[in-house]
Amino acid sequence: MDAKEIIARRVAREVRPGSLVNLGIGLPSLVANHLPQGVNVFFQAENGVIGLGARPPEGMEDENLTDAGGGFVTAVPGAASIDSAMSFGLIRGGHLDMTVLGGLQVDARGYLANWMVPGRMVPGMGGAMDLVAGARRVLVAMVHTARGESKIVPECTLPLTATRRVSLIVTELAVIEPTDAGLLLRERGPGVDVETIRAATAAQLITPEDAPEMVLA
Amino acid sequence: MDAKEIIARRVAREVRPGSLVNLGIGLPSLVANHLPQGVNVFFQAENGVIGLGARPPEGMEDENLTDAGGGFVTAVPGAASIDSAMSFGLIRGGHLDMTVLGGLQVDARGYLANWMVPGRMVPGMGGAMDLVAGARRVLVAMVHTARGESKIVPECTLPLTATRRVSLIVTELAVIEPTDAGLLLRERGPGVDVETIRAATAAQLITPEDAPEMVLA
Amino acid sequence: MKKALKPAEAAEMIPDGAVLLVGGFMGVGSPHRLIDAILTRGQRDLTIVNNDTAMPDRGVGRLVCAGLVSKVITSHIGLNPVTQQKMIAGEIDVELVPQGTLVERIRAGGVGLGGVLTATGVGTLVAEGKQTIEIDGETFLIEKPIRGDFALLACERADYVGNLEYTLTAHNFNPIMALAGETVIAEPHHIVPLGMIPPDAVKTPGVLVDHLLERAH
Amino acid sequence: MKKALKPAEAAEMIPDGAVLLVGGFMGVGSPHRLIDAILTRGQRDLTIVNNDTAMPDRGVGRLVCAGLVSKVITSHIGLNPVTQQKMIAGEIDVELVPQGTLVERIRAGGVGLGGVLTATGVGTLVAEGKQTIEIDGETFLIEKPIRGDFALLACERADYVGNLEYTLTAHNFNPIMALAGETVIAEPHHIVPLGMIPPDAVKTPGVLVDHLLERAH
Repeated sequence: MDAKEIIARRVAREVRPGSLVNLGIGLPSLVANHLPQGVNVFFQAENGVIGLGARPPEGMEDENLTDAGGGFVTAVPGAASIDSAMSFGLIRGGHLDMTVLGGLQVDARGYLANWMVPGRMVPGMGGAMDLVAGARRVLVAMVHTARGESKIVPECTLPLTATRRVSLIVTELAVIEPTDAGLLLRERGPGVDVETIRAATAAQLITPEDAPEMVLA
Repeated sequence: MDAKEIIARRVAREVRPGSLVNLGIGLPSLVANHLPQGVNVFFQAENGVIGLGARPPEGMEDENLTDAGGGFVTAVPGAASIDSAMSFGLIRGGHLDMTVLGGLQVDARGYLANWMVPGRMVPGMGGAMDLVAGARRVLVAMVHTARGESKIVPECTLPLTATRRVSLIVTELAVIEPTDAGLLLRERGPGVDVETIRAATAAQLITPEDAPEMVLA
Repeated sequence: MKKALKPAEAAEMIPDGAVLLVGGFMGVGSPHRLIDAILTRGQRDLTIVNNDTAMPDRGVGRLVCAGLVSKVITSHIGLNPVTQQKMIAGEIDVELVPQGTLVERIRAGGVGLGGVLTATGVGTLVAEGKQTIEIDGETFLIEKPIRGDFALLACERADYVGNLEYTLTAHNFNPIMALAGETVIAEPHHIVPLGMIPPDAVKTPGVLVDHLLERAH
Repeated sequence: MKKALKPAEAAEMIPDGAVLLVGGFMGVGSPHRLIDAILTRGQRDLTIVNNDTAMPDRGVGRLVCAGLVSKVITSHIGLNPVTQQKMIAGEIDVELVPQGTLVERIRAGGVGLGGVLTATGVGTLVAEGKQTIEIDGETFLIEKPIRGDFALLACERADYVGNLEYTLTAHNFNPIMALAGETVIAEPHHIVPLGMIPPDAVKTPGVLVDHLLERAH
């Protein structure tokens, strides 16, 4: 199983029945593939649909029904189309139960950086700053290291997305919860020991002896 | 012809084809009866309809289609139903071409008082403050005097509706425009001379020799 | 999916002292069966946020007359003399708010904005005790957000996800209040099976609605 | 009633240096025939306000690539490398705005609010040079309203009054931009006779729309 699949399957277990969830593009979007059948979740795409469905069969795409990445989607029964003011009203008004976002760095304060690398990559924040500021739970789904360097750092060196502590960080090596006391190791990745996690993490980590191995969906 | 009819018929001539107009309840609502046939005007009621039509025939009332006073109305072809946020978005955003409001007092600055008499009558401002702050043109339609006292005063003694100068004051005696220089007599009422207007007006009035008699719709 | 409640079950949820956002404009678009149920149960010390206090025998006016209400936040009390009598007698606290400001304050509460910057009310009694701010040479009042413990809405149609449609002048404050109640209860005229309301017709997405009232019998 | 314009007639109205609010999210819900006509006419020095700069061969991305644009106000440029190249080369000025803040700034411009008080962006690069305000212990950025000389919209259906309907994820910024353009031009897929769009289905009332584009042939 590759790192991304581990992450997606672990995040899928955080999705609560009856909730409204926004999945970022890329890795976070994989989460939808691992939900239990029949779980009653509404996915929001910030471009204006509540009740996002799977990709349509070939030839049944509609140019006016896409996700936030521009890909063709369907809508489930009970879906609603909304404009951007309502879409971000839901996000910023605390009506979104959970957002799953990718990350470039998360630091010991639980602050996320995920929208630019100065001088190298400036895509813009899109809806990320609103999502982190407004969603009830903010999950960061990302691989633990990039080019051999830890993405979990003492203090973000990249521009912050928000100064609000994220709820949970899920990587292929660990589930980590930012707390008042610092970053708390909640779970170990499949077959991963605490030493491996410590070695791959630049930030200080609180590591209870009995952190269990993660259960995947 | 009574005072109210003179006022309504004079105000009707201010209504421009193709415009969006809000008529207050009471005297201002009479203006709709005096528009030329076929003039393409949309009336807005602030409770949420654009394209307000006449009172429905007996037995054809709908409990969900009323004006801001709660009276049954119809909707013209091309009407739109909107919520209160859109309704006041139009008013406050400068999209309403004209509002016609009743008045308790207007003063030499052109400021209107029309929402309360302390200790005696406190109905609340409803939409009046928004209308005066936001409409492109604010017309005050009122009788010139009340209980023998001028309603056009040096400075309002009643609580102000806004600190924005109204566009035009129409009474049965005169059409008066508030300007930088003060209140300017634009027109005389039918058969009314300048001396009569001066005598009935507590505020100072600029009275050009050649102020014409008003033309009624 | 939401199970439809009986009016008494819905009223049971509301404690004494609750802040209720109640849709309706002069009773048009108000949740009349919910109001009946509250009258039956007889909660005390309620705060009512509504465009107006309707009439003594209509809409939220009935709650005021029954003595269940200790505070109203509203734009107009002119057609309910009982509200005025109770206000003068010191039995009820009345906060008068311009109609456009009221709807924007509720929207701000619902979409997570810190307040509303408006020109409406500047220089009037409404501005007393409020902070103002100058932006690009213009003065604006800072008006605070409003939220409710409950939003009690009327609507034309709902499906069992909670998607809502409104009609004509019965929209008014309902779609905005749907954003700003901690618990949102909608009273539909009709409830239709899932998939019957097209996504483009949905004005309040079901994710905002906690409970539906069963249809009238 | 509005006469439908040919694309070239519409493009003719837009001068060099104009600020254009353009609907669309990754080109979905953008007025493609209007964009074609602007490309043909070749205005210079345009400012484009859009959710994103789409892709080089799509939506407003084509205007950027053709060198007609000197400034963009947008939340995302990540999928149009040409915008990024021109930004780095100093050929285009890019103001990056969080998506929810962008839509609220345009709404504020359209409904006459003095600005937007938002938690989004507090403590990030977005806050640089901006005033903040503390309300009830929380810090908010004061974000300025945005208006355009023109709003260029796409919609599904229009009638000849200018009432507009949108569909699915092609709503996005269109209904909000309709409020904030000095001149509003809508490009409908269909134009239907007056009375064919029920009042409850209207999302942009015709009073906001100055011109319709004729249907595609």
